[in-house]
Amino acid sequence: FTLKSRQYSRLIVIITPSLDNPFFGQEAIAAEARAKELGYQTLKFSHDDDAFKQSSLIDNAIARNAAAIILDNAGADASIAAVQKAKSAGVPVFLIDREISARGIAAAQIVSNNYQGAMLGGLAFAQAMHEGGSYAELVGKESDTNAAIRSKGYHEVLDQYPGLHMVARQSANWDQAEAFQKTQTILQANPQIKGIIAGNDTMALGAVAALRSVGRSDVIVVGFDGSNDARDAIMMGGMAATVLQPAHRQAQFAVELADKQLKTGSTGKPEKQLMDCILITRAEAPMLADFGLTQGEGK
Amino acid sequence: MTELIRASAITKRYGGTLALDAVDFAVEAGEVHVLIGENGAGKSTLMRILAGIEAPSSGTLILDDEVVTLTSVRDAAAKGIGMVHQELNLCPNLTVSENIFLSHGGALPDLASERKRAAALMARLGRTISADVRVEALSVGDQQIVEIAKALAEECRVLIFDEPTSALSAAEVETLFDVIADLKHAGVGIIYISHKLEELMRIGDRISILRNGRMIETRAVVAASLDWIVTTMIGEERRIARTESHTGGTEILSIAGAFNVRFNAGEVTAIYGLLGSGRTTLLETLFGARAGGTIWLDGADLTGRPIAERVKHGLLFVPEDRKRNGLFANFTVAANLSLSDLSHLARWSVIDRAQETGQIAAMIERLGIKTASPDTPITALSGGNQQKVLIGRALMPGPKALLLDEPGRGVDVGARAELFETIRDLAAQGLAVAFTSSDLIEVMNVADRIIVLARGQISLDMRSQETDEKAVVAAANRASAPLEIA
Amino acid sequence: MRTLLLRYRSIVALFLVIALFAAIAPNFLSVANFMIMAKHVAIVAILGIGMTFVILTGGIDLSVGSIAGLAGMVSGALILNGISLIPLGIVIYPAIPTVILLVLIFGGLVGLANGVLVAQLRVAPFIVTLGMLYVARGSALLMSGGTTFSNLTGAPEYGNQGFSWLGAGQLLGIPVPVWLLGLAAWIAIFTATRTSFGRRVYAVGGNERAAELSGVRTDRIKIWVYVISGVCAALVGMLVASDLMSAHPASGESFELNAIAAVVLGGASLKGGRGTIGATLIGAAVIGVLGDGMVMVGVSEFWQMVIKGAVIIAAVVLDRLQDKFEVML
Amino acid sequence: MRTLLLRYRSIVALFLVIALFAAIAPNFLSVANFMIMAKHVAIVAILGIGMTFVILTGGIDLSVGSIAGLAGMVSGALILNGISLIPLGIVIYPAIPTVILLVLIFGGLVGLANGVLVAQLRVAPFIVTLGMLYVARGSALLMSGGTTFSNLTGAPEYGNQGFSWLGAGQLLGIPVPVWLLGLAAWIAIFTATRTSFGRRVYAVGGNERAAELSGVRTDRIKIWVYVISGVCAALVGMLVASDLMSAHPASGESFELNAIAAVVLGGASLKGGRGTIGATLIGAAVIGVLGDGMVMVGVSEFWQMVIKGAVIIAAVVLDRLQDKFEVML
Ligand SMILES: Nc1ncnc2c1ncn2[C@@H]1O[C@H](COP(=O)(O)OP(=O)(O)OP(=O)(O)O)[C@@H](O)[C@H]1O
Ligand SMILES: Nc1ncnc2c1ncn2[C@@H]1O[C@H](COP(=O)(O)OP(=O)(O)OP(=O)(O)O)[C@@H](O)[C@H]1O
Ligand SMILES: [Mg+2]
Ligand SMILES: [Mg+2]
Repeated sequence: FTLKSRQYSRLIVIITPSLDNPFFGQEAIAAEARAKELGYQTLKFSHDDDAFKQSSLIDNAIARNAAAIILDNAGADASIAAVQKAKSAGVPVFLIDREISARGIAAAQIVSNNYQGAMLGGLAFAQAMHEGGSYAELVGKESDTNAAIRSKGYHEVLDQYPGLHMVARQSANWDQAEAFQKTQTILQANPQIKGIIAGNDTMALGAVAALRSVGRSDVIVVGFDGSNDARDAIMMGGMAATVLQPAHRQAQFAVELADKQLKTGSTGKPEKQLMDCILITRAEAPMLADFGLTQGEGK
Repeated sequence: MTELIRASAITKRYGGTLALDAVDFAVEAGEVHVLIGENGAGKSTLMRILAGIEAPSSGTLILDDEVVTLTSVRDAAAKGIGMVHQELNLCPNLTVSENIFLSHGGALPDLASERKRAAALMARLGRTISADVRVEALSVGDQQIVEIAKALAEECRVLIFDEPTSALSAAEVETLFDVIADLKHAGVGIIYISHKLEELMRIGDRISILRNGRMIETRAVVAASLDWIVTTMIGEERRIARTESHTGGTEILSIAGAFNVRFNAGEVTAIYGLLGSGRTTLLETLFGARAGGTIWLDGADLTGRPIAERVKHGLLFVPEDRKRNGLFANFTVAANLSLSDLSHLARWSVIDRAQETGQIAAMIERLGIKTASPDTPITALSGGNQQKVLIGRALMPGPKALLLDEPGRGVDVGARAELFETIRDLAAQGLAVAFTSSDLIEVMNVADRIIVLARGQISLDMRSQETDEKAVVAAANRASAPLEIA
Repeated sequence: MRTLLLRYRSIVALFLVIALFAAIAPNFLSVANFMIMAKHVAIVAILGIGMTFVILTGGIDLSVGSIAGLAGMVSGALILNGISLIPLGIVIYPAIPTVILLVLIFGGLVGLANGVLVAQLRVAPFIVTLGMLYVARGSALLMSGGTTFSNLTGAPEYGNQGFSWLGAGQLLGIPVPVWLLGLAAWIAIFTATRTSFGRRVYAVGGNERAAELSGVRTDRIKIWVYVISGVCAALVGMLVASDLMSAHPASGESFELNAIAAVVLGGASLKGGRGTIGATLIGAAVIGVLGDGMVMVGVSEFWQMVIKGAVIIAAVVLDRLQDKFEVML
Repeated sequence: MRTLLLRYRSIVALFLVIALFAAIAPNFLSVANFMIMAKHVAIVAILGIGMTFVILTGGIDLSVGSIAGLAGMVSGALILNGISLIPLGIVIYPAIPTVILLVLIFGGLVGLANGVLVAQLRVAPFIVTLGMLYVARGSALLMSGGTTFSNLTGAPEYGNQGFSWLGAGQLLGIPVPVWLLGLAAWIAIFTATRTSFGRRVYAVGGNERAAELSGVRTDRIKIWVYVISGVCAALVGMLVASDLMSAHPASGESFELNAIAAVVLGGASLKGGRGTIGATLIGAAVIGVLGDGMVMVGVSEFWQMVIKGAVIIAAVVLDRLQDKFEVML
């Protein structure tokens, strides 16, 4: 009987890292909108990149008898136990944005290829720097998986250019104000830098503000995510490029797969699906809105 | 004479305790109205109501023939009522002058003139305390002077003194009495509370006696005798009788270095001296609360050992500032009593409750502590009974030597007689007891032996029957102290 | 009497919260959900027990969240990397009970450092533990360079399997963390109410100088309460790591605020000397149930924050109003 | 004399930190870098000034970071959306000076709520401001649904341009935030040392009961210190938003810890009654310079945390050792 009642559950729980970051906020909004269109109820929560909080949110989702969980997880390894728990309780989990390092547990993993995206960003950065000069790197919160992956992707490319020298590497914890202050200070120690590459757009925008505050317009800034604010900065020349993760599409796709699985018992797709990131420069910027490209990005 | 303020049928309840029961009390312009009663009689409670600190449960206050409600201390002060509190109420981190003028001045006080006025007040009270010194650096006695100065600065019409002299020396008491006489002439109505009967007889115009929250009688001081006061207060005569002095037994406690003294088993030693003469310093050094000196207790070298070890060896201490250094406001009477004895009451550090309850009941009985039950919060007891609890705590572990700093302070005559009887009994059981006191009669009557301190040094150390009041006072006032030992 | 009232208040709060969610959240009253909530409450409650001892002495321990995070990392390192005895060139993989013991000792040692700074060097507890908050968190991050220790399943050849039992296991149908909470609570209540140590903890919080003059070794008492708090934090760190089967250096962030809130909701005074373990447990239950209930009902993240803050304040305000009311009677 | 020594200690710490980084960080001693560090210090110091008043009364204000975040959002909303008078159907866009004034008043009102709860309802400051920390942060997130208010440049047609001057402007070659810090510091020092309000703040912290019995309206004093702290927090929130030209609801997180650390490094006692504004300023400088210096030298985030924690503890420990040493002399 319990199994039967679960079949009638129309609740989709959406869990993302934080709701105050535009990227994750958009992810949650997109998933919610699609789920509502398909006739589901939704609940949105954030785990603040805290695997334990994520685990207890999943507990709550199970207790609420959710039909499915859409999850942007809190760590490739730290999330396995929680996803397994949901699976054992009969609640399929659809991962978006980030993968986990185990197969066969999640119903689907629709993953942004952060590494590939970071290599795109790194390449654009190197070209804008004319393959030479010193630069600084602003890393995200270093205990977050994505901070490390993106940094690795950047360096995969940048370290191949003998002319590029990283003179400073600081974590700004994904935060704009912190990136602002740290950039100001880095500029004091290293006035010669020609570029700043940041792990997300929020930090990149902090760096842009810091550069503006000291009247430097010659420094190349590259970010990651593809937020609307980054788009505006690119169009105004403050930033050189960012990397779009197709958050919007990804989240909607996950909901569609969940719907299919609930109706037919299978998603009909392989578990893991990498979605490549897209480089956004001045040319692409006008088409960017809410983490999707208006052209060629149909629903 | 004009009546300044009258309390009419004032009743005050604290939960189940009836602290005041339909009390009538009044003070006239230019009189000193002394108020007396046993510990817990309700004196301080009545005064707190007159000074606007607490509201009565029922009854009225009449000020200048008008019924008033005092909503706060400020309200009372604005109507000319000031009070010197029984417990010291100063801000230790502020200077003397800042304390005195704390509630004065507009937004931008004139600091220079305040300092000048503070210095003048100190001079008037006969002390040379700098206006700029922080109160925390002053001795208890000096702090009491500041407390008095603070009340004088208010320029009140009614001034209440709740045991102002408990920490003052004889000379300072004299100066205070002069000040009171001045105020009296200026038409101020004064209410004066003390347990020192001689003081009351000297300065009082009228005397009122409270017993168990009820006003027993008010009469002119000239029509009152000491005997009458004592019997009215406590119902029967109980005064400290001079006892035969014992010769001490074996030496139990000794200190060498900063001070050189030995204390013997079975002997009561009184430590006398003027304000700031170093009595507290001596006791605290013995107890290890202050560094210095080589200390032996019953054959064990305790020099430099922590307090806890001294307690374990049977050396116990009752501090003079009971609110700050003695009481646990979060504990019941019972838990306050047993704290020093826990190591005996506990096996494998688990407390034997039956044993604890029994011993606590016995101690309450032995010291005659007035409490509704052992589980009453300590804060609900009167000052004197709180003091008894502290002494009880020190007695619980069965000490070899007991150091009492001003044990009689704030304790009424009857209780004090019991207290010192207890002290004598303890000595008779082989305990060495040393207590400090500023009361000469107490010292002469209770002690087997008297030590006098002057300016931080011992100026006299004799058996009590070998000396007399005159010699003791002379020793206490000695400028530089050549030792006088029998 | 006073104590009874205090407990009464937090129990009322707890029943109100439970009744509210039972009415509006589907499945809230199921046994399965209560088991889940009990596990979540256990985390807050175990930290709250250690915190109660600290707060009873008039101190505070801001470092428990960081210690929990660090302890989780240490347990992860012990399971994955073992202890390498460099001079001998061998690596020992301790069995899980040994790992647990070592980590508890480790937590106690960090607490000891807090305690010594507070008691011997007389640095304000707020400062010591604020500093330790940073030091422990930084150390946790340094241990792995910021990454997660994952797959703490152990290996049969090292004989160190079974770590998951601690956080995810069950005994007679009840989760192991709940058993551990029960055990910790029983020990703590006994210690606080029946032993001379407990009495002295209250004495130190009530009047430290008086306690000293009554022969209490206040230094030792103060050191011990931080040790207790450190051990509780280490236990919580392992419960979290075991439940997730991985140790993350950022885990335990802001746990200290929940633990303090639980103690205070229970009615303890931050000035020391007043409060009980039992009341803290109820305070922890209020926080845990409130958090889980709001999630189940679907209150938005932002409102959850506002409501949590308001409940913390409101509970204590109600307490004060009750006091005033009583005085008036 | 004692006060002198206290100041002396934090000044020594400051010079040590400066000397250290001057030796190892290139360009550290440049005027431009000092200007930037002064701006960073101003953030901590302005919060520290408000916090000093609160701590002098024996309280604490954990909500300043959240109030700063919320105030930034309010200023952003006022600039972007104006004030809509719904019944009249019109929207007013206040000029920047009015915006600043409104936000400062807003901060004061949040502080007032803290103060009333602390003073009138006698809830422990730690609890009140812990609750307010959540309430204010949740409200900041609710204001925008979690997103950032960006492009706070204002519009010429609304006459509300120039917000960037507050955080990024200069006057006589010195950044505006530094001028504001100077102004705030001067007012605060004058208030603390020369007015009866200041004296009563110290009295409340020294012995609240005595102050009360002396006729000081302790309630009012306590309310006012939280209002001051709220106003300081609002100013900081606007400085941050103005500097970035955008307001983020999560900004200001854990600012309260830096502010408290600054006050304590300055030598104030968390028990109240002891401490000076001047010393807090130096404490803030130590924290700011240490943070910037470590970034310039390139210390990793993890070590930065460990070092910051260790410095907080070490400074206070040194103070205690100095005390002991003095007593021995
Ligand atoms: N705040 C209080 N709560 C409960 N009971 C109180 C309180 N204050 C006083 N009492 C009780 O009221 C009675 C009168 O106390 P009060 O302090 O007025 O006595 P007192 O005459 O001043 O005694 P002492 O000479 O010892 O100072 C005592 O029984 C005391 O226990
Ligand atoms: N903490 C302190 N700081 C500075 N001076 C002190 C301190 N304690 C005591 N003194 C000074 O040492 C001297 C001896 O003080 P002590 O308290 O021992 O005297 P006392 O005879 O017990 O006086 P009292 O009647 O006040 O109890 C006094 O001059 C006092 O001012
Ligand atoms: Mg009295
Ligand atoms: Mg003395």
